[in-house]
Amino acid sequence: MTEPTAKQIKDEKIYQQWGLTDSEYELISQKILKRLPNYTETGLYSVMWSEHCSYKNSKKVLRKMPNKSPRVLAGPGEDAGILDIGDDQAVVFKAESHNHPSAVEPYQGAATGVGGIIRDIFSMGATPIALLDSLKFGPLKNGQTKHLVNEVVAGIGGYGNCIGLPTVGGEVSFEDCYEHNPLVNAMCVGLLNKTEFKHGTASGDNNLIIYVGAKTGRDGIHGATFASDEFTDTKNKQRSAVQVGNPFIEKLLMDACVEIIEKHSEWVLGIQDMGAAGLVSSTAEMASKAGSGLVLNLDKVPQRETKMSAYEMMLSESQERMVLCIKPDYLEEVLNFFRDYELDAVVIGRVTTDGQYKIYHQNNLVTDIPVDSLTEDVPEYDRQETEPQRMIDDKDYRFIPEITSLEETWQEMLQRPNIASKKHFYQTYDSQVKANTLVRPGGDAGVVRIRGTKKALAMTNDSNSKYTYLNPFIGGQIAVMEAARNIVATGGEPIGVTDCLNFGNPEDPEAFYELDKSVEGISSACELIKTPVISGNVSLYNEYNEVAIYPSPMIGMVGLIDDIDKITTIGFKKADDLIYLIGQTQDDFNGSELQMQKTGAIKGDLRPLDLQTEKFNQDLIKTAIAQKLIKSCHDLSEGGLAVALSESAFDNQLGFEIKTTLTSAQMFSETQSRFLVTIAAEDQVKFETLLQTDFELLGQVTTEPEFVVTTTDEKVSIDGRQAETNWKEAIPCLMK
Amino acid sequence: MKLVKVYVTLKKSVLDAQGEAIKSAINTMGYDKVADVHMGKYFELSFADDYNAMEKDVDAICDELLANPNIETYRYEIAEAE
Amino acid sequence: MKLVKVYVTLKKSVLDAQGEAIKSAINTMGYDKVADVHMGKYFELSFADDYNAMEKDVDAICDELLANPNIETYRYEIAEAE
Amino acid sequence: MKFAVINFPGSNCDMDLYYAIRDGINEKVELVDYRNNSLVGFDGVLIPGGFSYGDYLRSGAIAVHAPIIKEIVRFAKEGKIVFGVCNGFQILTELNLLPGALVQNEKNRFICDTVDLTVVNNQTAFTNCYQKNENIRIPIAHGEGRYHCDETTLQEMIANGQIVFRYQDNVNGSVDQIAGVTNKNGNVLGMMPHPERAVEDILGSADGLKLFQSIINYQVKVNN
Ligand SMILES: Nc1ncnc2c1ncn2[C@@H]1O[C@H](COP(=O)(O)OP(=O)(O)O)[C@@H](O)[C@H]1O
Ligand SMILES: [Mg+2]
Repeated sequence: MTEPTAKQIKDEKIYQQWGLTDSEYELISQKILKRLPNYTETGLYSVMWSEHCSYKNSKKVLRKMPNKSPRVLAGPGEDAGILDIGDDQAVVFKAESHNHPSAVEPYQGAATGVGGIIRDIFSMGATPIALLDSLKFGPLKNGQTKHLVNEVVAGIGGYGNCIGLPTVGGEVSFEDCYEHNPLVNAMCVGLLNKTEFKHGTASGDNNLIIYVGAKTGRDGIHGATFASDEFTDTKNKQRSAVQVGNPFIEKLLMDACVEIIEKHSEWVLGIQDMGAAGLVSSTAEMASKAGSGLVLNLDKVPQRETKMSAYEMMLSESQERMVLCIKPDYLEEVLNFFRDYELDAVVIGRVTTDGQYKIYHQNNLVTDIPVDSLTEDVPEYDRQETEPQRMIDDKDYRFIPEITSLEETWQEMLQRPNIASKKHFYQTYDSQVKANTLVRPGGDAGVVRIRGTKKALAMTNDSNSKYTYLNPFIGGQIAVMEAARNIVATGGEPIGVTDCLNFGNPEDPEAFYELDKSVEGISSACELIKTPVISGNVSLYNEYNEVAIYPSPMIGMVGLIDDIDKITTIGFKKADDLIYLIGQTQDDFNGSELQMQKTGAIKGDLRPLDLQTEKFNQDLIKTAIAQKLIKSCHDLSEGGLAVALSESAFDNQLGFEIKTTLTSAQMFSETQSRFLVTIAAEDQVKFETLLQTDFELLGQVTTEPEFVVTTTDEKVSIDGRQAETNWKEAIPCLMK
Repeated sequence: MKLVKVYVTLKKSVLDAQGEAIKSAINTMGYDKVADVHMGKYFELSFADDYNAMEKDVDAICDELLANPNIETYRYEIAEAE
Repeated sequence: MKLVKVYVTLKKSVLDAQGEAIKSAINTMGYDKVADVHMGKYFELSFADDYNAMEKDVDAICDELLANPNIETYRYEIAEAE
Repeated sequence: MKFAVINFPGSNCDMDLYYAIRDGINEKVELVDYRNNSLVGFDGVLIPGGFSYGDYLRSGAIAVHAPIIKEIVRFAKEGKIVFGVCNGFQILTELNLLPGALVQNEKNRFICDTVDLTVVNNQTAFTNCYQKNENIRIPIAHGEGRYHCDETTLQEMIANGQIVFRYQDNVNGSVDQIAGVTNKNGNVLGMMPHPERAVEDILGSADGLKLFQSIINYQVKVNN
């Protein structure tokens, strides 16, 4: 294979195939280098200046998000964000999307998504303690989708189970728009046993750059490169743009990296994982952050395949690899340390002071460019935005459902895939390994204790793209608040947020509007409850045949539980406990699951979210939990009160008898800011004096699994056992 | 009755994590002449009858289910079932 | 260079859960002529050189590692590597 | 009593076992690397769950070639306590220290849940603190946990009282609902469920604690 010359790249505009625009190429050749970049160099710019690495389309928007709080030790810009949780401990977390790889190779795409996010956590020196996953697919109608779902779920479980991290929460939802563009987002949470950490930097003249982990192959190299046959040999078909994971190696790498930072901090100056754009992005970012230069010798890079070009090695996204910057004095110690873990570790370069990024391959200098030009000189784009036409058209539309049989609708709603139990999926994930999981999937938030303390961490993944589709700003607010309610209902104090912003093409003004407004909504909600956004990830261009997915921001939130005694779960505990609905219910049916069920589509605007009420209700729940008044607590989300009541009853096979001022339809309204709680009957007076908000005493828990419900329209008695079967079996049945 | 034997292997460029682990185990056991190990999947599909479109169907089954063309290649043999 | 191809399959007495799952997936996809599916493992071992004891070694590697005689059987072919 | 918890590359429940011994029953315990070739000074060996060597090839298949294995075999032969959980069970069957094999779950999927087990035999080194036929709730988490053995072996095991735990609901399709078995001698136990994850009420169950207490109980009797 012969590489095209610099001149060919320019004349034939080969850079365009790699995603660089004419003006970007001009900027590189005329302003930055003042010469034509060669093949390898053009490749480096093309990946480093891609949206994925540079955030050139989204940076301006991302700046809107709050990222400060007294707890923040590290925010966006590092591999993951860090929050102080007291007692010299800190929590580290981040979420990552792997949408495109999962569409192409669902098992490996999902698995390497999990692998990648775990590396982001341990590269901060933190011990990973839990995983979460947020998945969106097309409806479970055809074999292809079921296969895709099976493989994605198997990939997530395969990686997490093997490496030995509990998956304690997540979400799965189904909408038409994801049929050809599934969303696979994974989140990892880690614990740092001190409040200092290693930045991903490479500084200090002559300090060494060490490569650790799996060998480099041709996997994951910018797919577009291989699309053009001219530059590849005849074995093109033998190549693959798909990364394959090896959780076994990652386990060794994880244990080694955590140990080296914990026990031998003085050896290591900086550490970073090789994620997207592998070797180039990790090393260039490390050098650029430190204001240093770098010399790399690619002949030293452990290689799995033969005859790899510099371009291929630099861009490879082979998994399970890390880069360290160390002092030469400790070289022997470091190499021996990794050898003991049976990991490849080699010196591949050193730090310089001239700010240049120099790469040698087979004794040729194949790259010589300013480091900062890869990371700092990327143009930032200010995209146009316009309000989507559907929002203008449907502004005044209000969906008012008619319920002819409460019982029938109730049973049907429990079977809707978006509402039905997701146990079929999450039971394939080990949720208990490490023996620290106190609340497993199935409730509001997952809870993992911090061994040796009274503390625990609550965590959740939330998104409702139906809402963001109808109104990106309000939908963004709701995503944050829903996450917060899940944390609060579990007994936690929300302390921070990570996100995955899954959107369409930013060059489409309507799609950009969705991104921008969603972020504004997220920001305003985070400001209010003081949860800084400390890390996150952007995935744009999610579309198929030019039809974009719903705007789908995913919120990952972590909460601190200062005393494990406060942990509250959704399940009703015993008969005669009193059931309360906290918060006011209105006719919120636009974007609801009921609207989907009745009309097969969603339509109309959302009612503004009353942030003050939201906060008031959350604070109320926190207070009541702190006063030990609450026996069970569940936030209301899709399917409204009817679904929340059912789920709370299923947990311990109990029933309930209630009488409400709501209509039958309102049982399914999705008004925000509400909670369902139970308390012991003797605490009634004490509890009600706390309640300076809208609330309704609905009735009480009963022993028999029977749901006796009186609305303003009718009185029904619903078979709880049947309801539970419907809810539990809906997904296994569809997956058959 | 026809028996179709399908072999699915990873493309050469794709990391064969299992193969690597098995190779190093074999070497540790003292068989140092083994230079390389690859692991793949092996399927036996029995078809009730022979029919015209059988080969076309096997191709489709391999493409859509047994192998992922992005990372794997496959080959098969058709034999008479005993 | 020799290439040894090893096939490991479950004994007939052991339920092949993967095979069954694959069969029902194939049937769901509309290929109803597929009556039975079995899944096994396929290995390619490359030996640096041919040598006298090679077959003995392959037997040992299969017995001790590649197959579990409690549940599996194996067979192999030795070919010249390209 | 002093326990060794063996750490293979890819083991991931080693610390869970370690804490169950140290904090659950307050006995001595140490992690032992798979490259060691001596277990001198230990009274019992525990093989943790996880994915040794990635569980590539077959669960537990590669681990049986590690240096420490010789010592585990010695322990088993000498009648000392050997206990394998999940991947540890798979390793013990691959080693033929326990009969049978563990294969892909019947439904072909990994299952994580908490299940009801029956203590079939409470006259063993591992179960003497339980009642006979006691119902205990213990977590499971495995993809290859379906116990398989031939009919003769099964009958032999039944006759010898080697079947120690049965699933009440056959979650993975095991022969005769088997969840855990001992060797003939009764000093080696393997089980798929994770008693080390059930040693505190806040974890959802403390029913696993008695298993570890039983070992101590037994050892005290042997020593006297
Ligand atoms: N993919 C998944 N992985 C792990 N847990 C999941 C997954 N999907 C759903 N769950 C769990 O199922 C429960 C219900 O999920 P969901 O309906 O999304 O909850 P909520 O409406 O409270 O956010 C939660 O405990 C959640 O963590
Ligand atoms: Mg909830």
